[in-house]
Amino acid sequence: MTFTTPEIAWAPLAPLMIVLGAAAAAILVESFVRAPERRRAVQLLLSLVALLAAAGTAVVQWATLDGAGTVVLADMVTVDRQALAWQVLILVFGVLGTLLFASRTRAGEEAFTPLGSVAPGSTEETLARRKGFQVTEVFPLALFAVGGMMLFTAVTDLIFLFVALEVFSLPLYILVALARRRRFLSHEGALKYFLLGAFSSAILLFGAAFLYGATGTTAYAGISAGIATAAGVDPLILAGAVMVIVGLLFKIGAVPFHSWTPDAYQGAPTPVTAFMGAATKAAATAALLRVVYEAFYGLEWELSWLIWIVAIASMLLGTVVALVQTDLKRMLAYSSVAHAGFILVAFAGFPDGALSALPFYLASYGLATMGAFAVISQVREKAEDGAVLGEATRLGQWAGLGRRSPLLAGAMALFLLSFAGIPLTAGFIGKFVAFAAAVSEGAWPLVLIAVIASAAAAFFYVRLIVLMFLTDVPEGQEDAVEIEFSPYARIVVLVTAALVILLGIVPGPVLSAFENAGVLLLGAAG
Amino acid sequence: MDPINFVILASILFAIGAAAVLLRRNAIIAFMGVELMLNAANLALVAFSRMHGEIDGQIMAFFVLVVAAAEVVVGLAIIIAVFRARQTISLDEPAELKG
Amino acid sequence: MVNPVLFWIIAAITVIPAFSLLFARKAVHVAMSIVLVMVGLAAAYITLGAPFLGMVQIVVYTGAVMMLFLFVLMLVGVDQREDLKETIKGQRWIGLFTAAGLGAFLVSVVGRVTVAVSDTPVQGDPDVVAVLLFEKYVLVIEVLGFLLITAAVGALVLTHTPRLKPRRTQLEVQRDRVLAGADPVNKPMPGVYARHNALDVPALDPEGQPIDHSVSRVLKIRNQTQEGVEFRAALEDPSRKEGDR
Amino acid sequence: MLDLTWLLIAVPLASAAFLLLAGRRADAWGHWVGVAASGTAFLVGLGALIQMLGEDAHHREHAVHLFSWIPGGALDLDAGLLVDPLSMTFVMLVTFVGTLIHVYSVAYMEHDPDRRRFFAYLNLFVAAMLLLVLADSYLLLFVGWEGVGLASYLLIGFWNHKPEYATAANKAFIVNRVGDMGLIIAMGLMFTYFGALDFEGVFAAADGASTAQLTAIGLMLLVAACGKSAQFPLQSWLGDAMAGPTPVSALIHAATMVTAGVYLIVRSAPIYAGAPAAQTTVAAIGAFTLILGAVIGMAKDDIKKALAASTMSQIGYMMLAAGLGPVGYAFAIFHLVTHGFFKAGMFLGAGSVMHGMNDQVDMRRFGALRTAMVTTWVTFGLGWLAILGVPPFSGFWSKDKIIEAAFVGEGAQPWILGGAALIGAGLTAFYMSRLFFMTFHGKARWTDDQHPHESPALMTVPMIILAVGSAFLGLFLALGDRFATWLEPVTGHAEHHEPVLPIPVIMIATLLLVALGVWVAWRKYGAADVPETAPAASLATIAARNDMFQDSVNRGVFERPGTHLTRTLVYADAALVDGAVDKTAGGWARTGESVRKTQNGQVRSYALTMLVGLVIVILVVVQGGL
Repeated sequence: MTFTTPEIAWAPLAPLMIVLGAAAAAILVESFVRAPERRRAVQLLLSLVALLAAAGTAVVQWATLDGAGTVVLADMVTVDRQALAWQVLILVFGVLGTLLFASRTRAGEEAFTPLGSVAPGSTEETLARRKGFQVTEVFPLALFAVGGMMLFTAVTDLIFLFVALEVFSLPLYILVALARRRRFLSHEGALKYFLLGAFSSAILLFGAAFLYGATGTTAYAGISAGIATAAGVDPLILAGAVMVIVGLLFKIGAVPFHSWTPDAYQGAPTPVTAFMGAATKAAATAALLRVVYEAFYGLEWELSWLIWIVAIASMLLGTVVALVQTDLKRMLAYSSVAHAGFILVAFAGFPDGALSALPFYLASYGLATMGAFAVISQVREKAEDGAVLGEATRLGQWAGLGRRSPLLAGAMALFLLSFAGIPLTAGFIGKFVAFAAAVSEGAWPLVLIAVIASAAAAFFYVRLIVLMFLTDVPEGQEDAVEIEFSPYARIVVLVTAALVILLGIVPGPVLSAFENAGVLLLGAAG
Repeated sequence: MDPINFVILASILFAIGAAAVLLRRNAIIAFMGVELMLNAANLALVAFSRMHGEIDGQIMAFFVLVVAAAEVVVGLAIIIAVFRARQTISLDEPAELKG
Repeated sequence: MVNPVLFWIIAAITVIPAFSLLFARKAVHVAMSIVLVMVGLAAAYITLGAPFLGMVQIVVYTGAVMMLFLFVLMLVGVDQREDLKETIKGQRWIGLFTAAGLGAFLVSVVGRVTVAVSDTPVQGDPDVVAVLLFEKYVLVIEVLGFLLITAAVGALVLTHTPRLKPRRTQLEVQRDRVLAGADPVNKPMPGVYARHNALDVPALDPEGQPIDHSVSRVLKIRNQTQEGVEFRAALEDPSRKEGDR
Repeated sequence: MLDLTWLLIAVPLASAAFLLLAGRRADAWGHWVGVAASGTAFLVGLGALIQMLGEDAHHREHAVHLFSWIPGGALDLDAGLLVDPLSMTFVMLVTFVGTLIHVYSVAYMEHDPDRRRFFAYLNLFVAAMLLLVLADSYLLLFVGWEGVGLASYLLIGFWNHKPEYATAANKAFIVNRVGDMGLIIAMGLMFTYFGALDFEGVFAAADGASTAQLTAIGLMLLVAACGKSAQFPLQSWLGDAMAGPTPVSALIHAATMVTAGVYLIVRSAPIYAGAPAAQTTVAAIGAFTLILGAVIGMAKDDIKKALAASTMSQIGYMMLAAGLGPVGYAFAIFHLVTHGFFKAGMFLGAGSVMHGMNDQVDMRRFGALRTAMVTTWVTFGLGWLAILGVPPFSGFWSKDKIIEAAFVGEGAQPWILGGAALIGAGLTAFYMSRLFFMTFHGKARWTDDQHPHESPALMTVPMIILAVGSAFLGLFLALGDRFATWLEPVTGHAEHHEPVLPIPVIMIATLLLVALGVWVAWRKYGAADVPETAPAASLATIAARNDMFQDSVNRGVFERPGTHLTRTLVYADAALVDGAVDKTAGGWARTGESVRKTQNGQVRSYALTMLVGLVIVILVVVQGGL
């Protein structure tokens, strides 16, 4: 065998390399900058610079893209406008998430435990807290996750898909376990998330093996060609395709692969929940779009069963269970399950429009999610002695928030209305374009269910708005809740609120940008 | 004998691994079940690789090996963290997040 | 094509130990069985023309991954037995049924298809694998590097405890001991030089007083001590010399 | 001025944003900013109207392009305004009445610490309402539609210190959501069938569409209209919405927002033109609601709820007219405008009464207020005459025309619709007179701590202006068919049809029924004493209490069937509609609770769920796909 140095088009991978390179550099920072406070500052700066630089590079690439895009190294990675659009979206979530990671309470507490390895409630924990320990590794871990997600949106090979899935999942498993308060819940969430995540990725891998067996390749293009030509292996292809899609549906959080969502959302530190909720769903949707449109497009009729069943189940279950939730983070988790269903609606019939509608949908959903959790991170329980505790996530604790902090409550109401798809918010346009895509392929019964589900979903969003604005603080509870002021979190609230309104009123420019993204370089869809 | 039989073997191992996740309370054993599922996928990949007369499948199995090793490290770290907090590795015990 | 005898041997040493995952009580037994499964899989790889992968499987899985599992098992208590009684209603039967159903279905799917078998098997020797790894799959290799960093960092974050208190010197330890009122050197040994060397007789201090705590606590509880009766008597009445007895 | 119509929306919206963000320091003068914003909108609208009047009748339709809204893809939609006589009519109504109510609110809300917020919401409402009527596409209309819903919701629950008010706000929201679903589904159908959502595109495509398609769209639009305009069976929220401050009831729940459904139907005329079945349904719903509202009005003792029932009934007239097609469109809008004036005026009058009576709303506690509140009495009285349809006051010109139009047609339809409209007129006369006499005439039934007094000028002046409008606007607009001609470019020219009865007969019958209603009401509530507590439910007791054999006409014509019908309908209203809402909500919650149990916290159960899911989908796909 002779070895020929592979030709790799590095330039299209620049944003990815910036992020992953910065993550590796940040690990070095961990070893060489000893003082926690300085290390934190360096990490934050490094993360923000890397993410913004990567976003800038991606935008420049968008502007100067040669033709439809570039295929890097024998079908492994495809960088086209679709990938760039998603990457920019994930980078935006990354920047906002990093700001949330860095936000602190007035008392100088961040959301993460001072030391992940000590038992909750032990003297060591107290000692570590007193000594000002900080797990600044969360920043590089977040960078790794962002890098993995960016890769996830661009890979065009099932094995690389599996690797990218793990690259972004592993940091998330760790991050979920690092909450400062309620660490038992945090551990529990991480354990569940990890075990089920590993379970689902094994399913995905087995599906990939089947597809490899049926078509002799793991490249999307090859699979697509294989589906068209291969004879006698149909069951293998179908079973493999279903298992791969199930692996991705797990990450999207669609029923019945959703069970991890509420537990991980509730257990994780709120900034991680925000980042995870927004970015994971976006990355998984991007990967699902790509694998469906580039590899499984020929299976449209067979897979439509799967899409319909899962979409309907997700919308109904997410909505119905969210109605009876009493914990805010859990309620939003179930709402995310319902949103997974709405996302899948756009897949019905594999319309071309989904390629441009879903990036917008996920942008609107992700921004509102980020903003909502940023608001949650600002509403804290207060002990009798005036010490500020963890987030007040019981719904009842939000009663009368509109009087205490009209701006925070107003922003929250805006995000909730956006989730509900009320006009003049980004969520309305998002739902509109997503459902319009499905209607264009004649999937109107599904859209009808989606419309009914989103109307029903409005109930529990509105219930919180009523609680915030139309209910008084319960007697004797006036001092039980404290409004925190963390500049970084406030910035996130402000930016996301502004974007949600902006995208709701003048979505034009962004929509047309995504319209350009709606062409896949290797699309079997054409 | 047709190498496809190894794929059948892989399917059986996959199902056993999945059953372990469903049935075992011990987190480490459940996790070993996941490892078995990954290895089953590897066996299928290698068998198909042999059938297609190319070694791409083996390379993929190689990658899976590395990924699985990394996953084991993180998984066991989480299990240890849970053990330190609760003094148990039973999966049934941490069940406060529900509903 | 594969030797059927070899196949059945491999099938036996993979599937049978694998069932320990479901039915063995002790986690260590499960781990050792899985080691056997991994070796069986390595044998399968070698049979299927992947000798390098087979070796790597043994090194990585039996040598590293399963050892790591055993290590953690030691950490959490190696002799933990698990009660196999099911606590969640219906979980066992539905679970077994579903898993068996999935297995049966996958087997039927595989059985239904015919995949052509290549007549020119390629041996996955290291040189062949290396070239492919670093030509076509070089990007994956590079990304895997980041995965391994993540894993290492993650493990450290979740398990490594740095020194929380400064290391104390011997001097500090001794000073604290003395300040706390402990004996400056050692606890005095029981027995009296040249008179008694029994463990049940308290030592005497320079003033001739018996030192009670020099006798083992256990003996006191059992009421088997001498409590230095005679020495106390001598102290109370200086006229009575020890030698008088 | 027409190019500046975007200011109509922008100015109140900016003012609302300013007031919400300004904080406490704007408390002292913020309300005047709100008044100024509304006033500015009125002036802009007036300028546009004058310019439009100067134009040739066939060039009065102007499209104002704002920006590209949803570009590309399956649907290319711009945000734009459609300024034509129909939308101008609404602009003038909304801004004029709106500004008056803003002024009124300055005094009415004087002692409320949150007055600034109140004005912010009012401005928000004005902006949203104007967006609704000016939008040039169904989608943009929907934005305004939701906007008015939101503003109404915020204003109903404005006094949030009372829990039942929050409940009322919630109920309004939920019922409106049902209506919204209708609009969303209608849009989905338009998009599916025609691939367009702008009025121009949809109406162009409607020409070639099948009757079935148009009927489906028309029915869904009707559902939307019923939700917004409190028509049967989605009427229940309007009464509860009276929990909001009275100026809100006047502006939103009488004059403007609740009439949006009528606007939607009239605007969608080209769709209904191809869907006679849907059109008839509109008329039937309108006719039924006008009777239902009137009957409910007879049973209510709460002055605001009685007025709300009256609103429901009057909108029933408008829907009836809109359901008659081109013959009725102009009269529907005409009645909408006159109703906007007299009903807003009466609500303000009710507010003035409450203002002087320590927020008492029970009419059985009023009486003989004409001496204490002369201005209120006179202005309210003009509104009363107007709604009765007494010539030459406004209501006569609009309502009589609707009754006449209802008698046009063939077969049984004109008799049913016309009959309903005719009887409705009599019922209206009865319950409105009952309300008027109970409040202003008879004996004083105040409690000791009440000292009725006239309201300040800031409140009475808007009432006077609206009263003048109630009196003469109808005559002014009806002369020479001015209003119908003005709307003709939008509603289309109506061929003249003869009603099944001669017009003078209808007119005389109407007036006779009205006179009868007034006379009965006078006998029962003006001349006789009104018990301070409502009579018990049993028919016999009522009859006994009301001098059983004295007034056989009363009992025979109104009371017995009236009471039965009233109680049945009110009961059905409470039990069926509210019950349906509650039951549905309860059912969802129960389902949620049971599904929630599957999330039992056990990770092994979760894995089992996933695996079962996998087996199901893989079986379905692989077996189904082969």
